[in-house]
Amino acid sequence: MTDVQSLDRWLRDFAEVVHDNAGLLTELDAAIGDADHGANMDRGMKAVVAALDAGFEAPDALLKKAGMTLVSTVGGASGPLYGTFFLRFGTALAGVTEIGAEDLGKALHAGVEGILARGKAELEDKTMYDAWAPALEAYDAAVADGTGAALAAAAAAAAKGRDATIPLVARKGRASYLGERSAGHQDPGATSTTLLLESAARTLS
Amino acid sequence: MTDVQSLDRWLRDFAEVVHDNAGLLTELDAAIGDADHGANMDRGMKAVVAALDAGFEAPDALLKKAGMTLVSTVGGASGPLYGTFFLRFGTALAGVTEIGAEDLGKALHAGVEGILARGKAELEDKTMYDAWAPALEAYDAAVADGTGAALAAAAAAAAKGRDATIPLVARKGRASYLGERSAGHQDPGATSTTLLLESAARTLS
Amino acid sequence: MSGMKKLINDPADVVSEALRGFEAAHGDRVRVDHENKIVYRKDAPRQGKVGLISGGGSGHEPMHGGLVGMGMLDAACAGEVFTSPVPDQMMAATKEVDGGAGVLHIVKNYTGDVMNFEMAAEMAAADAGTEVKSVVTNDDVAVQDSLYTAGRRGVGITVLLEKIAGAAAEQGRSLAEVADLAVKVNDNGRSMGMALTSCTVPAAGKPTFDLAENEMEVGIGIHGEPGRTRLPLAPAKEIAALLVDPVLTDLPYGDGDAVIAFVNGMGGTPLIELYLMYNEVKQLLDRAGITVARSLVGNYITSLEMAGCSVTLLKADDDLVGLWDAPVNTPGLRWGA
Amino acid sequence: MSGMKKLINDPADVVSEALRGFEAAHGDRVRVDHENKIVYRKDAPRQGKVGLISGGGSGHEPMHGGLVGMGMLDAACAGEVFTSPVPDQMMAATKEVDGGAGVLHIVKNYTGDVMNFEMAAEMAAADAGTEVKSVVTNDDVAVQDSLYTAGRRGVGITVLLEKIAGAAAEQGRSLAEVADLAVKVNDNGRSMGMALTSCTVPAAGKPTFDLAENEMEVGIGIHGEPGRTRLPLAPAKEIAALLVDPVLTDLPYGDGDAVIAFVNGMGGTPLIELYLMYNEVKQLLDRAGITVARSLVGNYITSLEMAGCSVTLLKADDDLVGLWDAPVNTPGLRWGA
Ligand SMILES: Nc1ncnc2c1ncn2[C@@H]1O[C@H](COP(=O)(O)OP(=O)(O)O)[C@@H](O)[C@H]1O
Ligand SMILES: Nc1ncnc2c1ncn2[C@@H]1O[C@H](COP(=O)(O)OP(=O)(O)O)[C@@H](O)[C@H]1O
Ligand SMILES: [Mg+2]
Ligand SMILES: [Mg+2]
Ligand SMILES: [Mg+2]
Ligand SMILES: [Mg+2]
Repeated sequence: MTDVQSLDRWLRDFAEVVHDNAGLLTELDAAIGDADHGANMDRGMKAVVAALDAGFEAPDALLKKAGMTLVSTVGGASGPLYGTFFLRFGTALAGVTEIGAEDLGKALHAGVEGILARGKAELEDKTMYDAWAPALEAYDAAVADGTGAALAAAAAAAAKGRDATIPLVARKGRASYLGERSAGHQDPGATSTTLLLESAARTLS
Repeated sequence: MTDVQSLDRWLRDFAEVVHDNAGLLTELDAAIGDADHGANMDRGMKAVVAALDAGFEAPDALLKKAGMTLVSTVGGASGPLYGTFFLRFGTALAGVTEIGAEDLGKALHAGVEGILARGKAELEDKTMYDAWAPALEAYDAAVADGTGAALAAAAAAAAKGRDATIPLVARKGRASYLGERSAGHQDPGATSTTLLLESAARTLS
Repeated sequence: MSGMKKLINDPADVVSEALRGFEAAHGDRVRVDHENKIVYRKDAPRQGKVGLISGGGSGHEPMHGGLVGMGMLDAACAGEVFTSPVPDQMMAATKEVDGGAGVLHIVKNYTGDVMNFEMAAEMAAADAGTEVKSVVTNDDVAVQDSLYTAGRRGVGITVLLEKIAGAAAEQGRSLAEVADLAVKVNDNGRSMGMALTSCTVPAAGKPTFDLAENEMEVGIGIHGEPGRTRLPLAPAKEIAALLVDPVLTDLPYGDGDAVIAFVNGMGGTPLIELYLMYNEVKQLLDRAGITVARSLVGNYITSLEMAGCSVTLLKADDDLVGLWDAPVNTPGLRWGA
Repeated sequence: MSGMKKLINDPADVVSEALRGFEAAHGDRVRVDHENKIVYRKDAPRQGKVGLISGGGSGHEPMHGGLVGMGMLDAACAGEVFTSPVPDQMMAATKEVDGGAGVLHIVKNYTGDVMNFEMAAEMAAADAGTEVKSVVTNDDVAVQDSLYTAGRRGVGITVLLEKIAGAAAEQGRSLAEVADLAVKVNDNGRSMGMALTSCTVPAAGKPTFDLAENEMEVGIGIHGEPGRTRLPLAPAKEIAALLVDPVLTDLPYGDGDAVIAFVNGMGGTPLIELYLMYNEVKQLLDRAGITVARSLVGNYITSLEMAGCSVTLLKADDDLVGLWDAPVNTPGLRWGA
């Protein structure tokens, strides 16, 4: 069962992972964007960790606070996108304290719908959605095996989706300005999304 | 005997030499100045050659025209200095058409006095005067052997003076701003002066 | 430190420290909310005047903070370097500059900027009931437009738009009128840019891309990103044609049109080269029968220390030229005051 | 092309082509004598007003051509890049701007500039009988002054002097008064500069010096020359101290003094860094008890595309501040008009 403690652990773990991978994320963004995705995510997750220190009783409050914090500190494309993800993710868990695999799945779907509502990405636009979409599918397929297994499947699928962004020509975000030249590079947002799900698979069960 | 034809040949020869050595002169100036001595001299001597095409009857008119042209086209420190040199050099030869070794020597002295009047350089200030001074001395010592021999001696002495600028700390011109850091570099103006005298030794006799 | 030669302290403090220096230098005309990283016109809000807000990532100076003042912006929200500001900033600025006549958001078309401004507008409407309109600039002809993509970038026209809309607001025009005018300026403006060098985002610590000594990037934006194509370095004359031709054909501008012509430096290119480029641009316009009603040459919408330039043309009628000529008093653009 | 990435055509044409672009962009305020490479205030000569002429090598833009106009210079003579102009130019300009009240030559202390201006003044006196006075700026504290050397370079103070003397001439002060004032400005001003990168003279085709990624040159002038010392790259805070300390001790400036503070970019350094530097400079001045009466931050006296900055302080009394505030309308500096 996922609860407010494990969510807290997840976000702290992700913050560390983002910090350790900030150079990588920025390098990927330098190739097809503006070289700030690592700094953006690192700044945002540091602020989230600081906000977590206040202590939260309920999962939805914690997740919405994380979302608000990301919206308020990240900026760029990833701020509203990850921010909206966590806001909707939290909203979907209102009233729940012990989160089962099914509920978690539904909330993940709600979060990703938020990303789509904000960013209007479609599959193969070469965005973080290319990691989220296969991840949700894999999660749903494995949900009967429990949260840990479903998240592990989701993380693995996200990694595949991330890798599959490499040959794509971007149609959304900054990378789209490069046209054909965006092909051959891995999308930074799909990379951070994969890190987020890998962190979840490690910390939630 | 030096006459208006041989002076014409000299300046045309020097123009070519300057053009071929513009890169070297600029490189020397880059080290302790502002990387323009080659371009300056090249621009000036091209203009002198164009002015020579008008044709001159008398040595003094030709030399004064060369001086005016240098003043009007070179700028920087070298423009007024070489310009004044040729103006005074020419003035000293007023009325002379067949110039003997003695007259040429006196005129060279007059020209260099012009350089001193303008630039107020002293020996070992690391300027073109460090090539001119030993050149005049050597010329005077060899004047009895005729123009050709005297100029050859002057050119050789100028080259020595030029080389002797290398260890000096500059006290005049741009190189002086570098203080101790100017030591270890050859002065560009002393280098162009040596080229001028070497050219004279080749073309005048 | 390899690859980064900058006059900075901790890369994380670049924006906040620059804003302190900016306020110290221009405290006669602006005030800065350092917590929210917002530059305000000193006498904001102006009662009865439409408030103009812009903002975006930092690293484009003088845009936007340097364009705050009489006759131009009322507030500019500064994001981190090349990172759009956050909704909280635009919300705070919207509230602060609302003089009762509504607020116009001037947004450059980048996914991040658009989303953050959108969230701010939603929140401001829900919250204080301030009337907010938005105009999104997208003048960059390097990017092919399409329904299925993020569309074109907002670049040079943003500077001209902020001047012209600012003058209209100063005249007392209504929010609807100022917003319509802003749309008109954007619709009549086109830009194209190129880079001779990359630039280094302070937090990244090394150049965003590598470019050989004999190469240039054509079709760049303003975030140090590579452009549409990499070409061999060329003389200014050819570069001018590479920039002007696609601009002229896109709108299209034609014989008899009058324009405001803007040759902009990317930050590391000195004025002597920008004037030389303007000479080339002017000759191309002469040849096309296009009159230059007004011109602007300088570093106004930059990409840190990137060397390069962009050309913006704005088809201009008498109204636009009149508004262009109206007094303006900002740190970055000033005349008639 | 190795080592030279510039928006130019033939290196030999850089100055003349840039002047054409400059005139096309600013023909409302200036006219250009292209043969002599002189930028004139459009309405020169002004009868009864002292004429102000400056000039120098090109590559320092906006100085001097961009400082021509109402309240500042009447003419600027442009030499080749980093090469002082020739006497013919200053003679022609002197004749042209003489409105009967005499002409002031503003000369930066470089051997070449001083000699060429001197020759021009001699010729102008012999020729037309125009009354000419000269002021030579030499504010650079990096260079030790001595009777036996070329002395200190003229750098940042030249910009402030041209503004202040220009305002005095505009007010109708006499040649003697304007010349005395110019000397006073120079005597009360001190500067120090540093470089993060070298620059490339177009005709030379490669950088004037090499500088490693972790090095900087301190005590530079404005001709891309190496400085007095090469030091490891340092944070802005330390660089500010390296520039401000020798300036403060040289005059000396002290507790209670008011200054005009000028943080100047060398051409390739973007505004965001210059404002950050100004923040550091301001703190150092605060600590020394020095009030900033007025400030100027930007690229005004540059060294082509060199990255770096200089700091100039001018001890200012009410007269100087009043003249600083007086209207000026040039392409590079404009307010109150
Ligand atoms: N419309 C969109 N929908 C979904 N994700 C997007 C969209 N636009 C951009 N992204 C994601 O955002 C990432 C870039 O984030 P970041 O670099 O932080 O912001 P910015 O592009 O504003 O600099 C991209 O790699 C991509 O995955
Ligand atoms: N006061 C002086 N007297 C004599 N020669 C000088 C003086 N100042 C400079 N020079 C000479 O001028 C040369 C530099 O010429 P150039 O590079 O063309 O001018 P600038 O220094 O103005 O760029 C120096 O190498 C030096 O020999
Ligand atoms: Mg990015
Ligand atoms: Mg030189
Ligand atoms: Mg960004
Ligand atoms: Mg020179």
